[in-house]
Amino acid sequence: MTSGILLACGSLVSLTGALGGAALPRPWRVPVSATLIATACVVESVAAIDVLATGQTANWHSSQVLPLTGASLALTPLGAIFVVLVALVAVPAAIYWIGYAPHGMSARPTAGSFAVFITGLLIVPAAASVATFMFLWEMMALTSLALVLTDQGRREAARSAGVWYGVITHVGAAFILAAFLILAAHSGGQSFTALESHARALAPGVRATIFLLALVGFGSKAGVVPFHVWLPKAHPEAPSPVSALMSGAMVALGVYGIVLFGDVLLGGGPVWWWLIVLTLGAVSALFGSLHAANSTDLKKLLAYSTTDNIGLVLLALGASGLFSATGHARLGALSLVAALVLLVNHAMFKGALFLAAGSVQVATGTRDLDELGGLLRRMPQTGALFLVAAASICAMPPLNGFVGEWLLFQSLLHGVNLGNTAGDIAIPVAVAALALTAGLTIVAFVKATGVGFLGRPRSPGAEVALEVPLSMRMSTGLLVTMCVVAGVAPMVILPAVERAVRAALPGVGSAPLVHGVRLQLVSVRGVLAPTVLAVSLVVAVAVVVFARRALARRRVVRVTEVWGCGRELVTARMQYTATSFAEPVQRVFDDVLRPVRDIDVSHVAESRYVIESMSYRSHVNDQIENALYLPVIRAIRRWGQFARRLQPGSVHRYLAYGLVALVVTLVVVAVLG
Amino acid sequence: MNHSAYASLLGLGCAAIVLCAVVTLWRRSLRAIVRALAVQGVALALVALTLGLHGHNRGLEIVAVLVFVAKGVVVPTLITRVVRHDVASRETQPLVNVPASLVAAGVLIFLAFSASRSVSVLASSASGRLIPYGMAAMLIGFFALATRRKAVSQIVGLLLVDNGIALVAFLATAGVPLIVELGASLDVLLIVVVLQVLATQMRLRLGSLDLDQLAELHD
Amino acid sequence: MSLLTAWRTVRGTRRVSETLRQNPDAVAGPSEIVGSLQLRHVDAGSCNGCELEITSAFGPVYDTERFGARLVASPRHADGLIVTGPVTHNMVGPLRKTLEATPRPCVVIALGDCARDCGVFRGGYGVIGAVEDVIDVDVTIPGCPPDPTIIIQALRGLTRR
Amino acid sequence: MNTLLHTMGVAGASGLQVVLTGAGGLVLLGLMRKVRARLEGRVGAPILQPLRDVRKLMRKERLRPEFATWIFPLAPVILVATVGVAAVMTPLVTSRPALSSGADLFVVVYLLLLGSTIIALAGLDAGTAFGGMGSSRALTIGALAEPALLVTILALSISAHSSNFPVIIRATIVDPGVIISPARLFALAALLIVIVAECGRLPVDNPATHLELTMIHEAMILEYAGPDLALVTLGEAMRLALLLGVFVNLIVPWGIASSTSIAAIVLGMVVLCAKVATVACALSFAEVFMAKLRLFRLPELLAGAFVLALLGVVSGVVAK
Repeated sequence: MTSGILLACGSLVSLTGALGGAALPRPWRVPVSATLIATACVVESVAAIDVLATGQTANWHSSQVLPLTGASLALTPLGAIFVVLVALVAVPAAIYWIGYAPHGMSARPTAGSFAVFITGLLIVPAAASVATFMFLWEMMALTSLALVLTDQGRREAARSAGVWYGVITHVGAAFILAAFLILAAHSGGQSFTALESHARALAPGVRATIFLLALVGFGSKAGVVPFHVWLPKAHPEAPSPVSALMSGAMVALGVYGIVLFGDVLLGGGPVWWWLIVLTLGAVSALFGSLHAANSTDLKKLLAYSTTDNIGLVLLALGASGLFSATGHARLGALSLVAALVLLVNHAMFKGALFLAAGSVQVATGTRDLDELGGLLRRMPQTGALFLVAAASICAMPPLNGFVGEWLLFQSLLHGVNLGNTAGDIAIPVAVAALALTAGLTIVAFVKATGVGFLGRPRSPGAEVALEVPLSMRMSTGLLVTMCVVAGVAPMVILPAVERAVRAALPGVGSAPLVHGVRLQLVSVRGVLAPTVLAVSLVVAVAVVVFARRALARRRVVRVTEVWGCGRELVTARMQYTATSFAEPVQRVFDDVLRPVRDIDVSHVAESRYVIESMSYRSHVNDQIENALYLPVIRAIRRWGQFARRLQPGSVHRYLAYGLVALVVTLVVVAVLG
Repeated sequence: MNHSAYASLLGLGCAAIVLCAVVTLWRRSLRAIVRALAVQGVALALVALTLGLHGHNRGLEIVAVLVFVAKGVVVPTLITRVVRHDVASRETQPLVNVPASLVAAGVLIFLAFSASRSVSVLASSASGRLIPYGMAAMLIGFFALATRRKAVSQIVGLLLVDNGIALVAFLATAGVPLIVELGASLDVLLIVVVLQVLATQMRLRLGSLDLDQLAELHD
Repeated sequence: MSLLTAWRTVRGTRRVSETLRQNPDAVAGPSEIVGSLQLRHVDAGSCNGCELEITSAFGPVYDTERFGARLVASPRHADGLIVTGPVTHNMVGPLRKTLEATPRPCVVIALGDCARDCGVFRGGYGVIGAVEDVIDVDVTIPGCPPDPTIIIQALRGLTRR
Repeated sequence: MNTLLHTMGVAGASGLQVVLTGAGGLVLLGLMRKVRARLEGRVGAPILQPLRDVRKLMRKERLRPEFATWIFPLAPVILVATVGVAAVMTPLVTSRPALSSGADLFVVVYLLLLGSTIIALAGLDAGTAFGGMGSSRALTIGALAEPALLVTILALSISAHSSNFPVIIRATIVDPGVIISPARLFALAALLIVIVAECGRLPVDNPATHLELTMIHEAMILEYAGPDLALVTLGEAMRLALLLGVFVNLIVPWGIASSTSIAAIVLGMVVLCAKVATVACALSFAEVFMAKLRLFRLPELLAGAFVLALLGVVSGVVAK
């Protein structure tokens, strides 16, 4: 009960933050608002942690808040883990905001929307009825849309991103609503408990329809291929704290929706549902990582990598459903644990990466990797934080990304040869997809770190970059610290995740893994000792450093020019750029990426053997956008042209339409009557 | 021959057959491809011999010898002759490039294994469980047939299909009647001879063995 | 069958390296490089005669590698420079830069008459001077071009093998 | 007292493994060069030459390129440290080394990956063209080798129901028939190709090349000098030795010490050295007949390895 009150209090505080944001004068607006948001997050997480600790659902109902239906909230352990996840990103994002606000995020509408957006994110996982859920979902969607459009006055790209995001998110919401409505129509109630109790008795066809509608709806929010197109447009254009929240938290809520429908409301489904989920996951992971490896815009790279990470989560989710459907509940639970751990990890490192990318943008005025370079010396702290977060997303031990991928790999490994033909094909393919994704992610993030932060500055902006304000560094540091802690000591988060999984899959029985200092899987052989691994790595590094120092005869390190084969002039332009770095990958995957390459050679007037200038451009377009969305857009445009002819602005024509309509109606009545 | 040695030999033989099929997609040099085919013929003979020895089936042992002579020696030698005269004896530009072919081969292997799973699980014998290998070799042969340009690679593809079918037959029924196998082998031999003649003609007229050039013959 | 041909060739090739018995006189050099000497070659304006001899000194017949000396790709990996030819105007800077890029201790070997005293190019319009005029030289190998055995003698003197 | 002895034995064996991969790895490099030289008709450098090279490099001056950051000196340390930790936990000399309960093949692979990734990052640190070129190529190859590698691990762990390396080794010793099963053979073939790719041996990369434009690994470390270069060389040699050790223990696991007695460990060491040396000689022998593949032919090689690994998985599933 207390958690229920906390839940309500949290939202109240958060909404106050929104009001504060809108009302207060400029110097006070952001700090007060951010503090209130952070407080709300802490209050909500306390409620969520209470739920996770006791396993008791926290309820709160009010008929005063939403007209007609009333609002009802119920925080289950599954929802609670998502509340914690949101809070993990929202608190740093709010702190970051304090430093970031002068760069175009201090206007009243923006500040207000930001607070409402976070409120929406925090409470969506607690929604316990269709009306409440859809209301909060839309609140979250609309405010995030407003935030994406923050820069629309100055940048054409932001406007276009807003249109893409707005359309896809609302079509997605329509799918979700349809799924809910079908379910509610068959259940005779709109609370989730009512839906849940009636859903199992439905005909398989209806259940499948509901699941597929929900999958499309929530998949579009989660940025799953082929609904990912808004991510690489909206995430880069949104202000960085918003990108961090959208990518770390909002996208995760899309996955929450799929788990909610697939595992909780519908209570699992046949194998083919989960094969679809798994396939979508594998395709998203590969597609996202491939495009991330080929992006030169830092935030676009991060956005594509979100598609990649969510792909891995869906891979785990699909495997989980597959195992549960074939009667391996324990293994199914393990995969779901892997999915949630991947998701929580993603919130941490992707949040940190987006915040650090925002700092880079603030400091240099650009996000284009081909114009960055040398930032680790200009911005040592932000650079180091980005480096650690990047290592984490590359699943480097002993950071948190590694634990997630290990869990996923183990669950897949033990899922081979369960006797289901489809599963036997799916699992090795999933492992291959996981591996190639991991490799391409490393390419993408070594590129981002190496080209962006190492080497020499490639533009004047990067040359004069200065370290960002403390609040921005601190908040990024907070997330990076979480990455390290969750990697070295995953037992900090695993019990909570496990509680959530057992609540979502009540048939599991005992826990799928034992988590002490060693992470031990139950009923299958698999052990990981992350803490020991971390300690031994640190010891080994210390030993090697000591050995190098002890054995070396000459202690002084001489600083020299870089070796350029004796050239007199070695400039920053001779470095590899992000484009050239990705070129081998681009060539290997030529058939998938279909890059557009232009070479312009202009000769001097006197002779065509002497070249005056040469320019080379290469651009990778999103082939799914080209093949799937552009035809639709073109068709809509044609239809629009047609509709325009119906609207000439002549009063007579409109009256004639009315007359025709009346006549047709009468004819119909006459014929039928 | 004790049972575990028999099972291992059989498994290795089948694995070698699939491996050779993969190698034909992997390599570009036609000589290497033909060599892989020869090894595959020998492996097929080995499988037949193992089955024959284990089941005390004299007919199968004779078939093994015949397979060895026909598929391991005669056919590869004939094809090698064609290759030797071809100046550019490389499969330079297959319709599907090599990495993609290999990934496709992986998919086909999976398909073969899952499609014949129902069959092979039912056949509880050591040999019955290996049927998927034969299917895989056959499918890869078909793929080679569909995507390779050179006449020689086409012949090899056809022979891969034939070897795959032969393997399935050996494993499924522990031996086709001798006469059927002889007939099939003769057919194949005939095809090879005809193709060799055709290839020689093609080279004389067109100067290469690229099948795409045949498309230009219509005028 | 190309593999088989290759194998036959390999089998047909017995040891081709010449036996060099005579022990060299030690040359004064840093103690670090005893037994292991990596060299970066700098062509400061040579006619390529010396390059041919260097190539054959490190080739199979003379096989300097057995005495611990090896050519490397980067001066960062090197313990010494082999400089050939008189130093031309364009190569003064690169030569100095190469020396600077090499970690100490570093020996500089001026190889050939041109590197020693400009040889036939003395007084040429593009020539600055001998190697010694640009950087400090530790070892000089005379000859136009020097015989591989002489090169090996000098290098063995440094590695003391 | 007994447990103390046991712990000391385990620690000693693990320490021995690290020393073996370190010193042994360098000797291995020397051996491979020697075999190659002999086949080319040369006398070749002494087998101990790499040891001498590293000793000399340790005594030389340390250089730091003008624009390099702390990543540059840190990367070689991390390379050696990760391979060292991997060498502690991998069963090479003894089947139960320290930390072996967590010695997942996945963990070993990712430890090695951490080392190679940070070297690739360091390649970009100095801001030269060659460094970027090398790390871009190395990572592309690494990314393409990854699917083959993980699917190989999958294939190897099917028969033992675990990806824990000591468990796999022990299962293999109990049931040696696994070794000549198609699943294991396919997996080993794939693993060999991946090892060749990861260690930059022919035909993937030519470790002896002097031409910058054809370099992969060498280009990344073109800026390293002195003790840092010594560490890089050591780390690479250790990685080669470790991976070959893993490989030979999967083919012929016999001889590996299953107790902590000194005799068993010494025997394990001798047998391991013999096995690795044999495989290294064979590899080096094969290399003489090979030319380096063009960079854009490498996907073919690695896709082939991937198909082999997949064949390993399906064969493993069929065999059940």
